[in-house]
Amino acid sequence: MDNSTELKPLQQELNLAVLNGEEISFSADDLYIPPNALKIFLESFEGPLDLLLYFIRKQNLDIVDINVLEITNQYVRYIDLMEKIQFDLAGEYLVMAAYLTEIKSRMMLPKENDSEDEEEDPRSELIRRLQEYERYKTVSKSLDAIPRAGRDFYLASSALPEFESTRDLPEVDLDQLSNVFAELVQRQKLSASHIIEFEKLSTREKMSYILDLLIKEKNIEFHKLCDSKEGKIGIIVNFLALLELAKDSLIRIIQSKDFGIINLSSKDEVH
Amino acid sequence: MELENILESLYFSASRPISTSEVLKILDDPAYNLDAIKNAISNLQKKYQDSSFELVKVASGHRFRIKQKYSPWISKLWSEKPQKYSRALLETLSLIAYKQPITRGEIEEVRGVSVSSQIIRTLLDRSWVKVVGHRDVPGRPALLATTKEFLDDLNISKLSQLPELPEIGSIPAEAQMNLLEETQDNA
Amino acid sequence: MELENILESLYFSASRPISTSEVLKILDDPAYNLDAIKNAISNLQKKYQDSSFELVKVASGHRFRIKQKYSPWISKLWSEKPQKYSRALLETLSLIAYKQPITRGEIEEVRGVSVSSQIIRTLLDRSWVKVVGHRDVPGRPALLATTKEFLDDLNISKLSQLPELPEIGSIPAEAQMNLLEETQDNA
Repeated sequence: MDNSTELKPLQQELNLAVLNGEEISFSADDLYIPPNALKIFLESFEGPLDLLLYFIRKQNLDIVDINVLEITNQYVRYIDLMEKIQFDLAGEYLVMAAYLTEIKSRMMLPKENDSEDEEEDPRSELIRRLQEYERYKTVSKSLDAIPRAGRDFYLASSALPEFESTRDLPEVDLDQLSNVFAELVQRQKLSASHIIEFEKLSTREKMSYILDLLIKEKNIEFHKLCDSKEGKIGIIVNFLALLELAKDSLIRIIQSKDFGIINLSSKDEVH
Repeated sequence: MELENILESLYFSASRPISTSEVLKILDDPAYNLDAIKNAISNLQKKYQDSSFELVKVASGHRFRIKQKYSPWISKLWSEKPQKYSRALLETLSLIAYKQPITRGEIEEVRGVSVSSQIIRTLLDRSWVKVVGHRDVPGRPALLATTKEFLDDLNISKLSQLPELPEIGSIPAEAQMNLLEETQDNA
Repeated sequence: MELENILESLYFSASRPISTSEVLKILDDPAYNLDAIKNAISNLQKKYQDSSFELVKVASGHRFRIKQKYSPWISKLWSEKPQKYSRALLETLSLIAYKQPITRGEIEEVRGVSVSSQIIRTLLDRSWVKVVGHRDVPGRPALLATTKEFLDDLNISKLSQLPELPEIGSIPAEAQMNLLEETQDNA
């Protein structure tokens, strides 16, 4: 973990972010933050409750002692600033602003002197929510710190011997596969031009075939790839696959003289 | 001796934890009862004390894992860096873990922001979370709970081994500031 | 002793054979030369003589393998595998089939969530997918492609016989899998 941008919690001045190599800071009294830094500032919060918690904790206050008037003013000022620089603010921030303003106005109303109907502190719901959120926010950090398989430790397994499977493995059928793929594409909102066509797929198949062949034989001559049964189309598909592979720098193509033999070799040293 | 080897071969070949009841079913031999298996497990634990791996008990059974001190070398084998999860995902996961079963709406209520489908999908996909039913309210929202795989991945055997949820009011202010610090480092 | 443990941890975690040259690269320490590694390998071979697994040399390096005599139990273990593949596996497989050769990172990009090693391993174990090379970018990620066995199992003779991408919206509702429900089935 990189702690180079360490913050001292009780320090007056807070280094919020490093922007273009320049440290952006602001103090509790001076609310001016350069617009770009403000964006970064807000993006580092998980929503309005998180931002409010920050305001409270920055002033080293207990949640139950919050001064709603001050917090509301501070919060609303941020929201206004964000709107001014046309930062696309999540709706939740605006809802919270309205909620805070409501609490503020309820607190400013004169209290009815009716002891029978003791009205609840208008802040209590907000305080309850802040406390509740803080618990999970804190525990999520502990959860992340627990050593995790694949990140902090690894599992041990070894290769299997030959064995007879007594039961069939799960099956997959063609329609299922293409439907899953279609849904994936739909989810990604890929444009129509990404629709897989016949030619493209055969090219992809050839690409795999050539790469696989190059694992076994270090060098192949191009004409040996072509099957006379596949005809001219076959040669073209092979050639397209070759170009695709070269474009991705997955293979090396060498042709020592014009119209000479085209040699393909693997660029892969691991295998 | 032979029982230990059979157990060992099962644990190494499964690539998932195996429970003692599953072992009993596979052995299918009255000569091997639960006590014999438990005994063999404890022998295996002793046997490999000084090696790079250890037999551990997790939620869905036993498995071999490589001791954490060897992770630096192993991580070099993998070209991809392990997934680092966002604060939003971790907060969502915490709510599911500690308040399960819970609906997405209920998570949003506590967090004060909407939970993206992406986060739920990642958790379902990782098999850390599953749908265990639907709340009987309009829209019948799915009730989410954590899975055994989640506990397995954290190398614990039950939910109660998770860190304790802090009591209200017991969180020091510094802890809050540290959280913010973290986020900035990761940004 | 320590070198043996490091080697051991590498072989047990890799789920593929590892060559001595790869080991040297990972160790990256002049104290460990080729002779030291060869010596450690031969010690490991002796050390586990009487256990259920053995360190074997194959074409691309060394790996631990379960001894043949334990196959009856392992086949029983594997016969209890879940009946259905997860949504995550099917998506991964469909991406490998339609967009091969493709790296794990590229699959993750389209899916928007990470692909577990477990899924890749299942596909490799099933011989539906193989590594056909490495992309020439940092980390040299493996390029995955489908195999002949995959085509055989789907009863087609070439990839171009895979269904063309169905028009969006033309997928019958019952074929569209609701992610939430689906995951529940597989859990």
